[in-house]
Amino acid sequence: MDASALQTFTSPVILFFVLGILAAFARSDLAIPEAIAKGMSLYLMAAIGMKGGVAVSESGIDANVLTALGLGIAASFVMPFFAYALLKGFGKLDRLNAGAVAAHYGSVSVVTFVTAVEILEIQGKPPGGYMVAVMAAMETPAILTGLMLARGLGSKGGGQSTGEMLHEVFFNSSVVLLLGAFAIGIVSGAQGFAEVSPFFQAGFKGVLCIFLLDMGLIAARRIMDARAVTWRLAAIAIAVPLVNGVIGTSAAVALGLDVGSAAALGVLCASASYIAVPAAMRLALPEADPGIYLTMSLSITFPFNILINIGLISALATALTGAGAGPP
Amino acid sequence: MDASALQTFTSPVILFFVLGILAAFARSDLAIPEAIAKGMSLYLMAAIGMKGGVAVSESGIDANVLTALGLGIAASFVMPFFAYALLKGFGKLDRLNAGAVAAHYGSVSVVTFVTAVEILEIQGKPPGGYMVAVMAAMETPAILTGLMLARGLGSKGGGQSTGEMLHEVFFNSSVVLLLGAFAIGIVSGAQGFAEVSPFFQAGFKGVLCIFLLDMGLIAARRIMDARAVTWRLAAIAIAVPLVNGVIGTSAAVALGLDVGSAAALGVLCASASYIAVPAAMRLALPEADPGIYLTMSLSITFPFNILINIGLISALATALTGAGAGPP
Amino acid sequence: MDASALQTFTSPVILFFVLGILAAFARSDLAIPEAIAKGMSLYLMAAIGMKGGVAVSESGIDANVLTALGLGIAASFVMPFFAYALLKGFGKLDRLNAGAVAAHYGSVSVVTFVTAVEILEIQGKPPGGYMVAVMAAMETPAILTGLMLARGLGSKGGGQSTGEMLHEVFFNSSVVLLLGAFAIGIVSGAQGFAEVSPFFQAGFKGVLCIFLLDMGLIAARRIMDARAVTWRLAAIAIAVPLVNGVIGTSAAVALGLDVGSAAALGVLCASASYIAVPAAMRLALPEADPGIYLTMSLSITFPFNILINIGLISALATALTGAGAGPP
Amino acid sequence: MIETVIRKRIEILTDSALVKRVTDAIDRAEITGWTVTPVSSGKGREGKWREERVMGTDKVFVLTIAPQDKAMALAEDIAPLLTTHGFLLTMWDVEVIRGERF
Amino acid sequence: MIETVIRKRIEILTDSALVKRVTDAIDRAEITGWTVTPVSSGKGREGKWREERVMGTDKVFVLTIAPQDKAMALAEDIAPLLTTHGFLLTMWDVEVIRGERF
Amino acid sequence: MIETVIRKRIEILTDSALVKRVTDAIDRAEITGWTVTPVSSGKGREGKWREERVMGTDKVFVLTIAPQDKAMALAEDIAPLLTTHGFLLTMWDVEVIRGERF
Ligand SMILES: Nc1ncnc2c1ncn2[C@@H]1O[C@H](COP(=O)(O)O)[C@@H](O)[C@H]1O
Ligand SMILES: Nc1ncnc2c1ncn2[C@@H]1O[C@H](COP(=O)(O)O)[C@@H](O)[C@H]1O
Ligand SMILES: Nc1ncnc2c1ncn2[C@@H]1O[C@H](COP(=O)(O)O)[C@@H](O)[C@H]1O
Ligand code: NA
Ligand code: NA
Ligand code: NA
Repeated sequence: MDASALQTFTSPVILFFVLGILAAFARSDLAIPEAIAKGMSLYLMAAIGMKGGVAVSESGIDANVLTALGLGIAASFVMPFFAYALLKGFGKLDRLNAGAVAAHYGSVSVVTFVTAVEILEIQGKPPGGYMVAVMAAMETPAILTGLMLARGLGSKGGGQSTGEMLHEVFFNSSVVLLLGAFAIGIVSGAQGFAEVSPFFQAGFKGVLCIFLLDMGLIAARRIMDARAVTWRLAAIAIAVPLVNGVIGTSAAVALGLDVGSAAALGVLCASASYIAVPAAMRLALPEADPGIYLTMSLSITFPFNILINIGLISALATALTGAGAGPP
Repeated sequence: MDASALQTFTSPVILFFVLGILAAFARSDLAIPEAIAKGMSLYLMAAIGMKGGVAVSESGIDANVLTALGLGIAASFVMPFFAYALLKGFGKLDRLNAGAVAAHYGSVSVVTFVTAVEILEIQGKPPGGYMVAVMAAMETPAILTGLMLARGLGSKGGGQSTGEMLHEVFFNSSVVLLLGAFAIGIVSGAQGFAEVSPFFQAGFKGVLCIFLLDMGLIAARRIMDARAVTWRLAAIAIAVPLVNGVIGTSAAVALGLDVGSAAALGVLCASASYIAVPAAMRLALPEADPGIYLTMSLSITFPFNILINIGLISALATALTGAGAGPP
Repeated sequence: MDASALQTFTSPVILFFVLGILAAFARSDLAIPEAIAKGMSLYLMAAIGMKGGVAVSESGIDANVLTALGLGIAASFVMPFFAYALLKGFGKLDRLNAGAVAAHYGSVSVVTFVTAVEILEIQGKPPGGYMVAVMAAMETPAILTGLMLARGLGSKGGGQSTGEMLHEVFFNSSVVLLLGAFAIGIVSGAQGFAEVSPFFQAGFKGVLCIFLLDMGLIAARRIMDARAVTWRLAAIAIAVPLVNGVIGTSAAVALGLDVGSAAALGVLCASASYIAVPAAMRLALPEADPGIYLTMSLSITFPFNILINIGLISALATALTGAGAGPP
Repeated sequence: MIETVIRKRIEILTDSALVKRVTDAIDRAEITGWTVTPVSSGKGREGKWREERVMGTDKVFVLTIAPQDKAMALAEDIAPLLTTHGFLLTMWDVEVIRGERF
Repeated sequence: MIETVIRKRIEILTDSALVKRVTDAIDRAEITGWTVTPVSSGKGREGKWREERVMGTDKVFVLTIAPQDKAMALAEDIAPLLTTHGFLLTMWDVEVIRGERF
Repeated sequence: MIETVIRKRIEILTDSALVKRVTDAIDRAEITGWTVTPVSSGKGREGKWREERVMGTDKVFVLTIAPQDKAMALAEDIAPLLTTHGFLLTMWDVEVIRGERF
């Protein structure tokens, strides 16, 4: 890793995350009000969605966009199988919990993506704006695969009807807000965005700092209370993002994406959902244990991705594309 | 309507409102925490109040200001009579509910005004800063007329004492914050405002986007739950803002206001309160049905004004003043 | 006092505070949601901490920093003795309450400090960035002195164990956030801060306006409900900040601090905690009456400092250093 | 063993704008105190409501612990409000510790 | 003296994402209304939770006042959810004023 | 018909900074869980308070469902805090479904 990796660790965004983790471990009472945290998460999604839409309105839609979309959706469908096998075999989880956890690893984490974009931009490798749409498209397929794995094909379990379930999944607030803001970005374009950019653009990194402070607090507190997560599961929570990240990045480079977009796709593959999917699992697989899937995705994979894996994936993408040679 | 009307529909401010409406109709669970929504509404009032005050500190107070103030106050007192007649006759409401609804249409909606100012500024017809004071002055008179109509002169009904009522009305939070911030704008002037303008000015349109997203969600959800509103009432909720808008704009042009201010006064006349007046009605006319007055003002009149009527009023003001000819 | 004192009263920051006080006295229902207020207070601490850290990363650490730190810590330890004597003698409080109140006056108010920095910057006398660290260091010692005075040496009272208590005090959220953000500012430096300065820097004064609006409302409402505070205690709540401010400023000038830093240290000495210390007292001295200590520190001393004492201290520092002669 | 006494716990669902009328009634009944807790949403004869803090038509619970006689006096006092404003009042017996405070 | 009648007060602790299932059950039982109140944190067999609004796994209380028979019908109806989703249901008798509403 | 059992419901009004002491006591009493709900404002012998989250002197309710004996053990255990810190404790009998959990 080069100087830019170190630069990551002097970025306030990452440092506030570390501060949150340390404060929680020191048992400080520091806490962000829930309403504020929720508001910040909506803000981040609206802002990233709009920025992506504006970028696409500038660049237009080309073959790369479709490649990335197809790759992302396919990955989201397929990745849970690999995770499921690991979770049942090495992780010793039952079918139900293995399926629930697998869904998380096939889906994506918005905040991990947003943080990766910040880091990639600092490193001079900004991903394409269309990656936001790829992210939104990757949220859902993994949920379907995970449910199928958990319940077996055909059976319905104690949860809700499939129609209700699909509605939940396609109209859940993060998908609606991401895609809605993305569409707004496309329609209003750079000119329309200019009006609101002091809010959505200029404030973005600062809000991300405070939001990551909160996520650091929550992730660390959860692991301090955790009981359900064995060392085997902890190892999986590191191994899966590593492997998924390598596969995602390599496939993206092979299919011709630029270095930033390939890294972003790698990060999406590596990231695990801790917002949309847990909520969907409570509805569809209430018997699965949130103590397992939330702790793995939020308290282990999320910090691992933020602090280490994004840097690794970025370096990998650079190496594979040979992009590191040029000026940033 | 010209290109500028279309431009309105590519503005993120309007598009986020539409997104909110669509998300609610799609039964998405998207929701802004109440504390955040309340905070944004306070922010918008503080910001619009200050901006108005700063503008007045620059321009000074002239005859136009007094004309607009007088016209606004008179309109707020008188408009409920027209609405009341329509609501009792065509709308078939009883006296109590007709009076309560009429009060809403005589009073004003801060967010409609704020959105109109944004649109008028995009169209190159900014209203005078003093219009904020006109808005604040128009909030209250209609409440008195509406109560009188609902209860009949003299009788007091089951509500609170008139003194308590008047206190509520004159010191309700939006009047206090609008006029307070207006006064602060006047005292601190452009120089003082410069210190805080990154917060109050630069962030304004972005906050308005998110706030309108929320209003779209709330307005659409309310109409989906609505039972008390007949098609007759729905028709009135469109007709009254149309008529009030035309009358207000024409009177303002006739009395010599500039195109932007005349349009703004028309919008104030057309707008219906859904913050200050509902709260006052719960106190003073608890027997009136919020299902009627909130649904009409918030779910029908408000979107109609935002999406259509502001554009019509702006075009009317331009036509009447002949301002459209010159460069914006 | 010169023109700059008047300038203070045309600053929106101060005017919003006055608006809050007036609105509360007029019994308006204006109120900021608690979650928003809490969020703003965290924002202000993160921002002031970071700004201080960045300033120190530029200027480095010299003898002045150590002088100021030493002076601040000593003052925080010692000041409660003076306040305690006054509170027991003239104020007629019992030992328990006198100790609890004294702790507040030895500790500091973050918002008073932040407001003072804004005013000093307007007046062209910015304090050194390291003063943030001094502030954080001054929060705690006074709590220890106050407890000792209240309980007598050795005894433990009905509260918690001393270990638990010390943990609370050193890891309370404001200390952690201030020092954490300070450290982040040092590590990320001016370059790292540039990324997030639109959020932490540009928005700062505006947030401070709304926060002070809220503090004005809360301070005035509390005094309207107050019963436990006699005129003697009210007099002490004015006298102590006056005296502490003069002593603190003089000592700082004598020890060679620049005019801005000396004034800031004076303000820290003059200010009384109403966040960290009340919370600590509820834990450690639950029998003490919050009606006394919160009303004194929040409703009397805080407004007195904001509206009058900061101006006096600034003038004193200028006079003592002879800094007023040169260009700001 | 610790001693408990029986008191009435009264909970009143009210518009947040009208809290003061309820707490004034509690004060008039010479009850020692009250506590307000937030409410998110609801449904009644007048349909659903939610997220109405912006509109100022949101609701809260006011709860108070009082001896039987004061509780009845309070209920009597605010009964008219129940009818005009659609408040909801429930009350039941609870055991409290340190009953002398109530 | 003011007249009161006895009704059941039922409080159900549920995931906020599942509120609609509970209120649908209340509607099915033909109870006149319900009220939702917020919850901050908790601990159960599955460990502690708090500040989970961002994750959408937070909880709320749904409370409803109903006559005995409808209350039991409701309890019967949502008993399966109690088991699968770990809801908490408590109910007790309360006095209400204007009992004809419930 | 569905089966219910009788348990005690205990609600304790406490400073939010002191929640941990209350929940520690609940854990000591070997009760299976607890739930914390927010409080907005109140009035007691020490006057009114509200909007004190910034000052960190705000309050919350801690509620727990427990069998009679554990409930009494808990009440016994935290009685001293009630006196020193002005907590409020009420408890009453409720019917619960799936009583084996508590
Ligand atoms: N009779 C009561 N009913 C309900 N809540 C009460 C009552 N008395 C006191 N409280 C609550 O307990 C808190 C502390 O009471 P105190 O210790 O008397 O100041 C008050 O702020 C109220 O929130
Ligand atoms: N049976 C009920 N159980 C619980 N809450 C109710 C019930 N009926 C009404 N409410 C609450 O009281 C409010 C006003 O009811 P209403 O006056 O019937 O519209 C509703 O919005 C609910 O929050
Ligand atoms: N004994 C109890 N008393 C009060 N609340 C409880 C109790 N047990 C569980 N809870 C609440 O119910 C939630 C789910 O419990 P569980 O299904 O046991 O994990 C917990 O997070 C608590 O909020
Ligand atoms: Na993934
Ligand atoms: Na109007
Ligand atoms: Na001090």
